[in-house]
Amino acid sequence: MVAFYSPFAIRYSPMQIIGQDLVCERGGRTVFHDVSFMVNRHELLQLTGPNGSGKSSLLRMIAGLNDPAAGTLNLDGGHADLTIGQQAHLIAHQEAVKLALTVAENLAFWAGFLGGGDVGNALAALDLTRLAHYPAGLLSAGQKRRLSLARLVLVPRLLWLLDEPTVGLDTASQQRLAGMMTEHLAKGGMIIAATHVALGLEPARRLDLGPRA
Amino acid sequence: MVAFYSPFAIRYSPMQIIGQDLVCERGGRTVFHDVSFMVNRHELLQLTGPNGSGKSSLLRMIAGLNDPAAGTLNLDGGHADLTIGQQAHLIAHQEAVKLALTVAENLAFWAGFLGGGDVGNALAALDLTRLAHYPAGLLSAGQKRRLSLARLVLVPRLLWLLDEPTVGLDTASQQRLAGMMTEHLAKGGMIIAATHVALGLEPARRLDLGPRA
Amino acid sequence: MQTLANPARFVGLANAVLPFVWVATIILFAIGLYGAIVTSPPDYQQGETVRIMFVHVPAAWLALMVYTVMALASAVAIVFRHPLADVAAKTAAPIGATFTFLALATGSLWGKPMWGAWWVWDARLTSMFVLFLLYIGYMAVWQAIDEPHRAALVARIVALVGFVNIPIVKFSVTWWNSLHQPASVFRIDGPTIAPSMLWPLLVMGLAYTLLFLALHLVSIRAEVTARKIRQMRLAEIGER
Amino acid sequence: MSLILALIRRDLTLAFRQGGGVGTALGFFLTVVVLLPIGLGPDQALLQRLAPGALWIALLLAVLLSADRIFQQDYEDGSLDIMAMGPMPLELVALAKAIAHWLASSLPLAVAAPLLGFLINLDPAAILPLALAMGLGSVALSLLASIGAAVTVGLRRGGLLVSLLILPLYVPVLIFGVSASTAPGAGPDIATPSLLILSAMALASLVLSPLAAAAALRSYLK
Amino acid sequence: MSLILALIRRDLTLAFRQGGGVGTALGFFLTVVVLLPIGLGPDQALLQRLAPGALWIALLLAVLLSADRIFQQDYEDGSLDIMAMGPMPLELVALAKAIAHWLASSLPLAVAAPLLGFLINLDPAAILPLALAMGLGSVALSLLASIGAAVTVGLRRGGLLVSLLILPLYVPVLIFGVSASTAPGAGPDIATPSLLILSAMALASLVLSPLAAAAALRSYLK
Ligand code: HEM
Ligand SMILES: Nc1ncnc2c1ncn2[C@@H]1O[C@H](COP(=O)(O)OP(=O)(O)OP(=O)(O)O)[C@@H](O)[C@H]1O
Ligand SMILES: Nc1ncnc2c1ncn2[C@@H]1O[C@H](COP(=O)(O)OP(=O)(O)OP(=O)(O)O)[C@@H](O)[C@H]1O
Ligand SMILES: [Mg+2]
Ligand SMILES: [Mg+2]
Repeated sequence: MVAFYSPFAIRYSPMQIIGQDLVCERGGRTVFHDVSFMVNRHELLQLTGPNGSGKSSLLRMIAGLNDPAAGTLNLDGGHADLTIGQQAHLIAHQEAVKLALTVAENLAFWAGFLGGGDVGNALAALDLTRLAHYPAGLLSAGQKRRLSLARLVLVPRLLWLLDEPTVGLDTASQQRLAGMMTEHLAKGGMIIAATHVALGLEPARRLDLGPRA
Repeated sequence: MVAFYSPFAIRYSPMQIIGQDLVCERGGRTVFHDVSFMVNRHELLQLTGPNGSGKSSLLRMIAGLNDPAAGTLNLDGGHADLTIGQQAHLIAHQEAVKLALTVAENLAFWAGFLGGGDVGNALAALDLTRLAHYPAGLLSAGQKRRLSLARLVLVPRLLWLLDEPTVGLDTASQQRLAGMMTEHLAKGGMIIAATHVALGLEPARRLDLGPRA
Repeated sequence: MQTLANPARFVGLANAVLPFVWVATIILFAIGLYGAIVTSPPDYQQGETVRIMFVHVPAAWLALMVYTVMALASAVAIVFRHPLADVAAKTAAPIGATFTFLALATGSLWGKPMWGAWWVWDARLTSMFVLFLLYIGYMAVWQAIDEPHRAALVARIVALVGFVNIPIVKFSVTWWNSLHQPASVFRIDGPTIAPSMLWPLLVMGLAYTLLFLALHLVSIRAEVTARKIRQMRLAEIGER
Repeated sequence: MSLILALIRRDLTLAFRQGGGVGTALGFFLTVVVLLPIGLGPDQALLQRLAPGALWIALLLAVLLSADRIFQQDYEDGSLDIMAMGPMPLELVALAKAIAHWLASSLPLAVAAPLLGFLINLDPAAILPLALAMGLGSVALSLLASIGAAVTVGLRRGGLLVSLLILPLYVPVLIFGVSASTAPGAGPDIATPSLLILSAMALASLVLSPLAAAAALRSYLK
Repeated sequence: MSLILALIRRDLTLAFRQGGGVGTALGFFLTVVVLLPIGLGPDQALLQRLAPGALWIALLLAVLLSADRIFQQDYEDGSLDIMAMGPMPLELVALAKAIAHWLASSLPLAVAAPLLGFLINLDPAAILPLALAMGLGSVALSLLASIGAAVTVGLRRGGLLVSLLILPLYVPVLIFGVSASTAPGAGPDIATPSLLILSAMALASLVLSPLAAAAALRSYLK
């Protein structure tokens, strides 16, 4: 079963994600073109750019949900049998939270589906333990966002694709997220994060998607 | 028809919104209690507090959408025949944008429903003119947020209730929003804004909803 | 009013009254059944099957009455915002649905010898069936909305809107020509039924009513307790 | 008044732009009409007798199917919050949206039904009474559906619950609708009283539905 | 395999928690069964003849009504994106969700139908064949519905479009379902071949539906 692999198994081997000359088309319109980037292990790539410049589109493209209109995307040194998406977490604007399930049930499902993980641990990491048996439909905006972020801790994956991850988080949670990211990088993970605000840790690389307003 | 009134007609008369000993209950649980505040004309009240402390709930309460479990809410010196909600704009997490309509059609509908307003003007204020005939379903997260904020400019109203208004906005738009807020206050308006980040202008008053996490 | 307004007081009151209600229910059933089975004669047309009447008719009456109670309680809840009124309406529904089912089932049993079919789609039967559906729908609303407060607001509307059906059930036999018996007890010109059958029927009606009262009190009490527990659990989560 | 019109106009635009509105409603209707002879057997005379009833049932189901979302989207995207704050009473909002639903979904069906009738051997003499009865009945159907839609707006899978709640209210409409749709001379002349009762039901729901729907909506906005 | 089970378990939990799942589906079914005699007239013999067909049509519509959201919610809240990235092929996701739909919505209906049959004078001898045919047929219905649900998942008002797309696929199920549901001896013995054909259809849709549904879903995620 492909689900049970350890993303950090080959700990010291180098890995990189390389995007070359990527072109994104959405609804028949070119959103960006000739975007190239590279991320190594231990590195955070921070995506910036005005609204509509294609940050979310690029993250989805890396996750394998959109096909690039041109250009190539490769994970060198990664798990050969898996797509990039299968080695990545995507935290998008939509939170993938089931309102009718409790907080714990939401995570338990993803743990089962994504191949095992410690729910209690993930809840604690985002200070949701107290809300574990609360229906997710009753959560506030920031609490729901935290539930979505808990997936990062739940199942270890090599690459984190974060689309404006700090949105709605209170100060304490922003710091907690920054801590999680630092730790992930330290373990040898990679992060690509789109954001309009500071993330609380210094990115190793930056990519600005240009001048569109 | 109540819709056509000028919120700034009685320009120099004093007005205040006063909330006293408000108690908020949601789902049978007390979210906050004994919250009191006051906002005068020309003033911005900044609501802060950790996730789940009840910022969004308080804004909805002021808008008249939730009933307070106890306490009173008054707009002294306001339009006597109108509820507070009818003199206020609420920009909430949900954006009230119809994805099947174009950007301009969305605003045109609200202009008609809320009692007249200049669509072109509102589009320009949020730099959406270029996207006017674009279906709102194709907008990026920040663009959609801007469309929602355009309602503020579209129809003049005395009180702005803003729930994390900067979420998703790029730097230029954040500045534009700060400019709009400054102008609204200068004209004699009032603003109550919940936020976890800096808004780009100094609040006259602050209300912290306490220690809940 | 103030006494009843307090759910805790109500529970006390219910505890005090319930034993008497139960005893009265049992006695009335005993008398009613004695009259129904022993003293009342077999019908000259229907023979012994007429005895189904003593189960069927009171059940049908109660089906209508309980919905009326529900609608009234909902109206009270809207006007006076009395928390117990919603509980009363909510807990009446399953009991009313049971009576409705009983009326449907016994009527159907009775229909086979009388009309030669278990079921016909005439106005009385159809509207009664619709009543059953309304009970189910009303209960589904409570079940579908997690928050009791919100569920109450919605359920009130459903109960009141559905009340339209009650006069339709009651007068369906008058308005449309129907296979079903027209009213013979509660009519303006007095009952048209033999006294030897009438009194056991009325006693049974009373017994059913008391049975409803007893069951209703029990389930209101249970609901009040359940809410208290829920409140405590939520407060526990809310403790931060 | 202009606010009501603005709302109706918007809802019509949305109905026509999303998922085809009228087109898909008609399609569904057509398909039900096709299924009936398959399910019930191809006997001509029988079909002719069943035609008005079958058309009415199809109309009812189609309205119901399209109705469960009268308020859903506006509730989910926050538009309803703003409408509840705005200058127009929520009762009028509910009324306007029910009218828009009638114009976009029910009325086209009521117009098309008699024409589709030929597929299932509708008696030509019954076309006019059927059209009249459906025109009137569909008003009541849309308005009653708006109650159901409002009552279930906060529920994720309200689609079926709405049927359960509203179908009982539809039963009288169906009964009188079918009896008003018989060809003249086909039975005792009950068409006219039935038509009158249908009108009464349409009027009553015109008054009561907005009240009930607005009350239900308010309880969800709380 | 455990992933499939996790998904099925979740979908069942959601179905039971939201809007009552089985309960409301049954309610709808019940109500359609009520409408038919009202619309078509209370003639006993006629109803008995029409009963199996009417029950089948009701089953079809109930499945259809509950089906349009098999993928909708997961699409809207982003869960489907994550599933598409995840370790399980989208085909299996589609299959698991169709199975969950069958368990939560179609199967209970297929079990209840013969019991409700007595309301419309179903011939008691027809109960067993009907139950068998519906048990088999409902598999095909749920799976085919999942295609329709996937094809319309990105559309806001897919509810009617899905009917339009899927009803044609349902027609063969209906034809053979009805003919498999006749009481033994009521006609030439076509029940057994019809049952075989129904099984074949269930199997075919078991293989083809997940492929079609996954392809449709992928095109929306793009
Ligand atoms: C499933 C089938 C039936 C249903 C749903 C049904 C329903 C009802 C209802 C709702 C009432 C109460 C009427 C009122 O309070 O005005 C009633 C009363 C009654 N039913 Fe039935 N019924 C059914 C079958 C029958 C049959 C087969 C008989 C006998 C031939 C019968 C005889 C009566 C009588 C005698 C009354 C009392 C009428 C009166 O005194 O007001 N019912 N039934
Ligand atoms: N489904 C879609 N179909 C067609 N065009 C789309 C679609 N989604 C987004 N777009 C367009 O693609 C462009 C990029 O969108 P994207 O969401 O990637 O921007 P972004 O950089 O994430 O912006 P933001 O900072 O506002 O989130 C936008 O101009 C948008 O209008
Ligand atoms: N519909 C609801 N029913 C019951 N409880 C709710 C509901 N909505 C929110 N709550 C609860 O009310 C509390 C306050 O929520 P609210 O959305 O007002 O918080 P907030 O301060 O805006 O948080 P955030 O910063 O995350 O947006 C939360 O604990 C939440 O769980
Ligand atoms: Mg984005
Ligand atoms: Mg909030």
